[in-house]
Amino acid sequence: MGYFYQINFYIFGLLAIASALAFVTRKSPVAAALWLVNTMFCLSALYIMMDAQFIGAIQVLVYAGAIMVVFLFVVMLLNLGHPSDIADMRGTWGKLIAAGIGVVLLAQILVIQRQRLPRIVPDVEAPRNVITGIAQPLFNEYLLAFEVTSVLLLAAIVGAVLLAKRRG
Amino acid sequence: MLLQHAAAGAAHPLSGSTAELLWLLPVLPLLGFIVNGLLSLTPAYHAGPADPSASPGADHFQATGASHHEEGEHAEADHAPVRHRFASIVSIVGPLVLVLSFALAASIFATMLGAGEIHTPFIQRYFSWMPAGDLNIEWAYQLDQLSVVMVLIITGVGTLIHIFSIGYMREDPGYPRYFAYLNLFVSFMLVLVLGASYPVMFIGWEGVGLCSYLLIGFWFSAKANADAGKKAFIVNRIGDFGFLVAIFLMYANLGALDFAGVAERSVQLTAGGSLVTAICLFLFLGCTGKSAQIPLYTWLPDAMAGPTPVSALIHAATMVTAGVYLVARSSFLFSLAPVAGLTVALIGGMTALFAATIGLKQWDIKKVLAYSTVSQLGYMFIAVGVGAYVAGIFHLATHAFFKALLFLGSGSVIYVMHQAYHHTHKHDDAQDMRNMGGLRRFMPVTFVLMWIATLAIAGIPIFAGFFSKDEILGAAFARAHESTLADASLLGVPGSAVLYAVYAMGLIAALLTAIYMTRMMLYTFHGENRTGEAERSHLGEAPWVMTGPLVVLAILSAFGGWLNLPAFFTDVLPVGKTASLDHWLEPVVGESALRITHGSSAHLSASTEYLLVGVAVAVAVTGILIAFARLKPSLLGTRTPAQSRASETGIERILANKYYVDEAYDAAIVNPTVQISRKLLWRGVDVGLIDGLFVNGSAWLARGLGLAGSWAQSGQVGTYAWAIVVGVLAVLGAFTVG
Amino acid sequence: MINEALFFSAVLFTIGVVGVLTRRNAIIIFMCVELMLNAVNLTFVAFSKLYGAAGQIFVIFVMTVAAAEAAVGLAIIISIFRHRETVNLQNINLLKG
Amino acid sequence: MREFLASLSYNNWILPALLILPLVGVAAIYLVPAPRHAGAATLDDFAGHGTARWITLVTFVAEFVLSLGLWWSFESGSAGWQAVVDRGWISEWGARFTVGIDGISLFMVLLTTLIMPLSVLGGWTSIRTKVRGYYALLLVLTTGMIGVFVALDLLLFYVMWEVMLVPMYFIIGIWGGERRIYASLKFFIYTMVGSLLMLVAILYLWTATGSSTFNYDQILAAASLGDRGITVLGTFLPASLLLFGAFFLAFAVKVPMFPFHTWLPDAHVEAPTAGSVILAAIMLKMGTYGFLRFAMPLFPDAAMTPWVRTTILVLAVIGIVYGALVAMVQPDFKKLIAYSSVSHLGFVMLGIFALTVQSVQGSLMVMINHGISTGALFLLVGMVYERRHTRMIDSYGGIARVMPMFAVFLTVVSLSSIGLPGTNGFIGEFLVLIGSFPSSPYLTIIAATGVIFAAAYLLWAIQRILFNPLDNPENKRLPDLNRRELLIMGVLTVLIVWLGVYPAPVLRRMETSANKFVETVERGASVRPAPRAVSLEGR
Repeated sequence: MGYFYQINFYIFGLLAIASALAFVTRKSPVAAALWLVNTMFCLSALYIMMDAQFIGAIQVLVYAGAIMVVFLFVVMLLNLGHPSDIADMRGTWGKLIAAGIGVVLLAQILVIQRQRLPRIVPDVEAPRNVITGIAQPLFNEYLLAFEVTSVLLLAAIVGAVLLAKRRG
Repeated sequence: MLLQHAAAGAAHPLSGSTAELLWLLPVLPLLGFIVNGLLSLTPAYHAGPADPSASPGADHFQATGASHHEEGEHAEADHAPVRHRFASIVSIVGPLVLVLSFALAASIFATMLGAGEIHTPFIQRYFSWMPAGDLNIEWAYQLDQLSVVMVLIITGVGTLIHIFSIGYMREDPGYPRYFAYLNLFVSFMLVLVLGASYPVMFIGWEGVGLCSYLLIGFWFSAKANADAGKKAFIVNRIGDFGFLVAIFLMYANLGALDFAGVAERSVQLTAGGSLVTAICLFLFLGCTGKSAQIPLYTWLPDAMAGPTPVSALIHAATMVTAGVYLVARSSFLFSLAPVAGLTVALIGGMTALFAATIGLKQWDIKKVLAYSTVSQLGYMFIAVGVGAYVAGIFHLATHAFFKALLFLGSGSVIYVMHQAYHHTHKHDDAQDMRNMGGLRRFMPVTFVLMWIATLAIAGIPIFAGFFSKDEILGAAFARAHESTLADASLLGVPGSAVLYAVYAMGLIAALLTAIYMTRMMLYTFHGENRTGEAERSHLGEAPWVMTGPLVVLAILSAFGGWLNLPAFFTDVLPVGKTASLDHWLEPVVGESALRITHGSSAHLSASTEYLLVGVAVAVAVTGILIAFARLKPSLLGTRTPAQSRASETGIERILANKYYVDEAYDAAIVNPTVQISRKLLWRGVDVGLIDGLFVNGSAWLARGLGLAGSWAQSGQVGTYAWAIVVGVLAVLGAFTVG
Repeated sequence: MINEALFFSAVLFTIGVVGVLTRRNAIIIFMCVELMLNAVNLTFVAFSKLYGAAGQIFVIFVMTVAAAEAAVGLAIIISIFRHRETVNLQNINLLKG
Repeated sequence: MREFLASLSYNNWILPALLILPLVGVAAIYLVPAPRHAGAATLDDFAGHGTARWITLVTFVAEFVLSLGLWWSFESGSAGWQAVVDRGWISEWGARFTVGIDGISLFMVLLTTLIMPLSVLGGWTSIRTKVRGYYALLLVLTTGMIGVFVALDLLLFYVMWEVMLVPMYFIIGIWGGERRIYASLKFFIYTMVGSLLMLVAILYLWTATGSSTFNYDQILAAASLGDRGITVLGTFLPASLLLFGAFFLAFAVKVPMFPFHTWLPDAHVEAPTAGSVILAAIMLKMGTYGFLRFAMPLFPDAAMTPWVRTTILVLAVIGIVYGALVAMVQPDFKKLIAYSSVSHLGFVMLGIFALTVQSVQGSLMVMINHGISTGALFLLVGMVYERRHTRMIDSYGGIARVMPMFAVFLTVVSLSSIGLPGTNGFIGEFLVLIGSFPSSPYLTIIAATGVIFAAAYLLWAIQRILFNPLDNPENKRLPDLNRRELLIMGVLTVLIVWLGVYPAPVLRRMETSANKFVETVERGASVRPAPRAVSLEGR
């Protein structure tokens, strides 16, 4: 791969983490949402760099585009924009513990990664036809899963409508 | 298997004679007890209301009427001198029952004399008391030479004391209750003496302990008397514990509990072996409890809290001698255990000396006599310890005579003093010698009789005490020379050395006895009278019903020596048969006595015997002279008891306070047990450990867990998130470690 | 390449967890969950480079589930909001045992 | 007398009759219309209690008279069960209603039927509230207790064990003293924990016999559990040891043995007079009876393993000395008697585990005598409590002068309790000690010191009550015993003296069963019979 590739990958990775950090620390939900969208864009860039172009596209379309929009929509609807009066964050004591747990979690995952993974074989150039690589298995082995997700989505929609409907 | 027939009952020379009525001996006093008991209880019982929880205050205030039934307890109001309604009936029933028993005993004795040589005990079996597997204890009485001697003493002295009590206890509201207890005591004592096996003897043993408890605490509304009674019972109970363990040892190893069976099987035991010594030592522990020897004697001086005739009967003549009888009765065991014999003799000697020293400095007339009894009992145990069983029984008999006389004499003195104080409403102690003095002029008869007894106990020749005490000292000296005891050794000290020491202690004790007895006589009868002007007019001789028995006892203690005249005496003064008691008791204890003196009857050479007698007489006489010389009753003047106590110093104060033994026992044993059981056992273990920790502790634990559980379901979604994350960490942790 | 991706996803995931634990606002917690899901998707994609396209298919499924979940979650939040005037988790304890 | 009973075929209906009669009494109480006094708000308050009281008394007296027949109809020679009645009960499980008596349970039944009327008479005027419920509970309690003593079917035994437990819980809980709730709860949980373990053991035994029967004899025959067992922490625990442990716990709580005894003082102090009399006189014997009937014959090898036996013996001796010492310092007279019961029951346990004929007979005698003398002591405390409403020893003093009859009986009963020869107490203790001496000499000597402590604490107590100066004004006007109380104490004193002087008929009747018990346990445990010739230092 090119050296150029390597640099880009790092840039986008660090950007993603920075925006995630920003997202977590924002007081107002809207700012948080926007930072999350930014994180998702960086992720889609990473996907594309890892030859998952379709997933990168979908990430932007579905995730950033659809789900985050719904979030923003709800925030606006319930005009939660202004930072709420009660300190949204838990006391310093809570944060310290959470940070501690985070560090421990991170350490564990890294330790697991190092043990489990076989040595990474050098990157092999992926075949160009990107979509067929995904479509083929999607509609052969995983057809049933595909259908199930559609049913799931239907249920979610009906649920959401019912729940959010104003009582009679 | 247990109680074989010693001799075929039918063929026994005594069967068919009045001896068949053996069972009547204890039953007669028992009847007396029941009749007197009912007489004392029925007038006092007023049935309470049907519903007792109604307000107390019903008009049942018990003014008068003493009452008692069986071992019950009741008292009159503050011994107000009022004669009990049924006093006259009781004073007939009580002594009559004793007289009948005595008559029966005398007739049995006569038949035994007439029946010539009797070598086997006459055993009467009535019913099976405890049939349990192969142990079958029968309620059986055994009549042989030893028990008939004891029965005669008990019923004889008992009758005299009953007659004396009629006078002494005349005005006591608890009169029927007193006679009921006294009769019950004699009944139990007879069971003790007649019992054919150790358990039946044990019934009598604890029964007399019970009666002494009841009689010591007779005037129980005073805490001191009740305490004295309780102390006597508990100390006796410690002794009985020893007796019980001895019984268990015998049964576990010999399989028999009756005297005949144990005697027959004791042959299998190795002489001097640890088993037979253990049995004898435990038996002796029982004796120390009952006969007030060194470790367990503290109850006897306190027992003087009871009425004086009680002290005379129980704490001088009969009960306290039960220990000596027990050792004599189990002579076949003691002769096999020289070490035990040495211990008995040693403790006897030490007690004799120890008690005599305390007796020197006592001011209460009954306390002096109490310590004198402890001391004389020490002599008896020297005798039976060294194996001279006959000497022991002989001294027991003579001691019963003169000690009963001394006690009853002091009883008359106290009675007269009490009457005098009563007239003048003066509340001085009627028993304190410092308030007496010069009673010679007021009570001449009692004075003379008391001197006879004092000479007897001091051991002045021709009086009973001289013969019996000299025989004991002679026996101890002879056995120090050569006997199985001399060969054995006690705690490394050779037997002969121990016995010489015992002889020495006996001699010194004899000296002290002479001193304190004369001291008592001097302070009570000689010098001028210290009771006080007003009372003097009321001092006089006690009524004849009291002095009568004294006279009889005086005759007995004067000529008691005739029972067992030593050989050297009859050569000089051929008065009667020599050593008649020896021949009489030979079939019972002869064989074991010989076993101790290697088969030869240990006769000292005539010269040493004369030397010993001379020394003994010299000691007695010097004792009396010392007392006359040093103690001047006039010195006392009219000082009140409290003043003179302060003036004693050093050794005198220690003696007066009885070497502080009681206080030592309390501090060392009684208080620690009470404190430990209160603080450590009850509070600590029971309430604290078991209740606190386990029972309530587990309850607290359950509640705590419940609480923790409820905290988890707080409804806060946040807490659930925490829980999940912690769970994840745990799982991942397992991975990273795994 | 793959190692860095995995590292990034680990960090993102941790940030998501910390977010969930610290924030009180229901919607923000939802977003954090979304972030965690994205982190997982990143891992899937990283592995799909090694073991073939199955990873990416899985990502698609994850996304659908995320979408459904977001929809239903937000509906709940709306109904709670209408009832309690707040989305602050602190004082919503209907689940109290 | 025996032919007359045979003519009535007495043996095959008496035991069920004894069980059912009390229940008939309960029915009678609630059916017979009590006279409605004007003032009586409800039937249960004081005014209406007359009929319930009398019905209960009549039932109990009838029960006692009926059970007296057992005394003559019992052949002391035969070792097997007598008066056996065997009916179907729950056929699916193979549980049958089999009842029968032998030398051991005969006296327990007689003791129960004797004590019940006396305790009702004792508490004649002390129960004022919810009277009908109280007497109904007493009747059910009797069925439970007699059931426990006569049951030969393990399930029936367990059911009766629970039937006996519940009424006593209510009696203490409702009519008790101040801390009654705590006391009754503690009593119930203590016994419950033990008995649940026992239930598990019974069920295991049931499976061991192919889940076919609960019958005592069949289980006894099949009780060879062989090598079954589980290894725990590396050590192999044979099943019989675990089962014995379960039974031991259930009965040790009831005895009560040393560490499990703390419920007794509370239960006794808080129970009403009749309650504590029954608790002391009969219910404590359940534990020791359980050992004699179930724990030891069923698992002889477990019971006789050296370390098990020595621990139990040591616990028993600790119980004797500890009970006596702690009793000495109790300010409350009822607690003193409760701790003295711990001491007496220690003797029983010592006798049972010493395993000689004399010691087992001794234990049975102590069980009977303790029932009589401690029952009498509690009745006396009840009587004086009704007059002065306090149980503290120090608030009395010198009352012998105002209550002569009470003083007489208290002294007689105390002497019987400390085991004076000539009273019943001595027979039991003497036999236990002389019986257990060969097998464990040192322990027996320590146990014998218990005799001294017994004298110490009881004499000290009765001195502080009866003898010391009569200075407390309230004591001055205490009325003496009335006719009713005189009757009760008269009966008990006669028993005390009779059993003390002539216990032979009682001892002969229990001899064969004691023999059988010792043989079954020794054969089962293949332990050498207690060494005959032993002495402190050997020959």
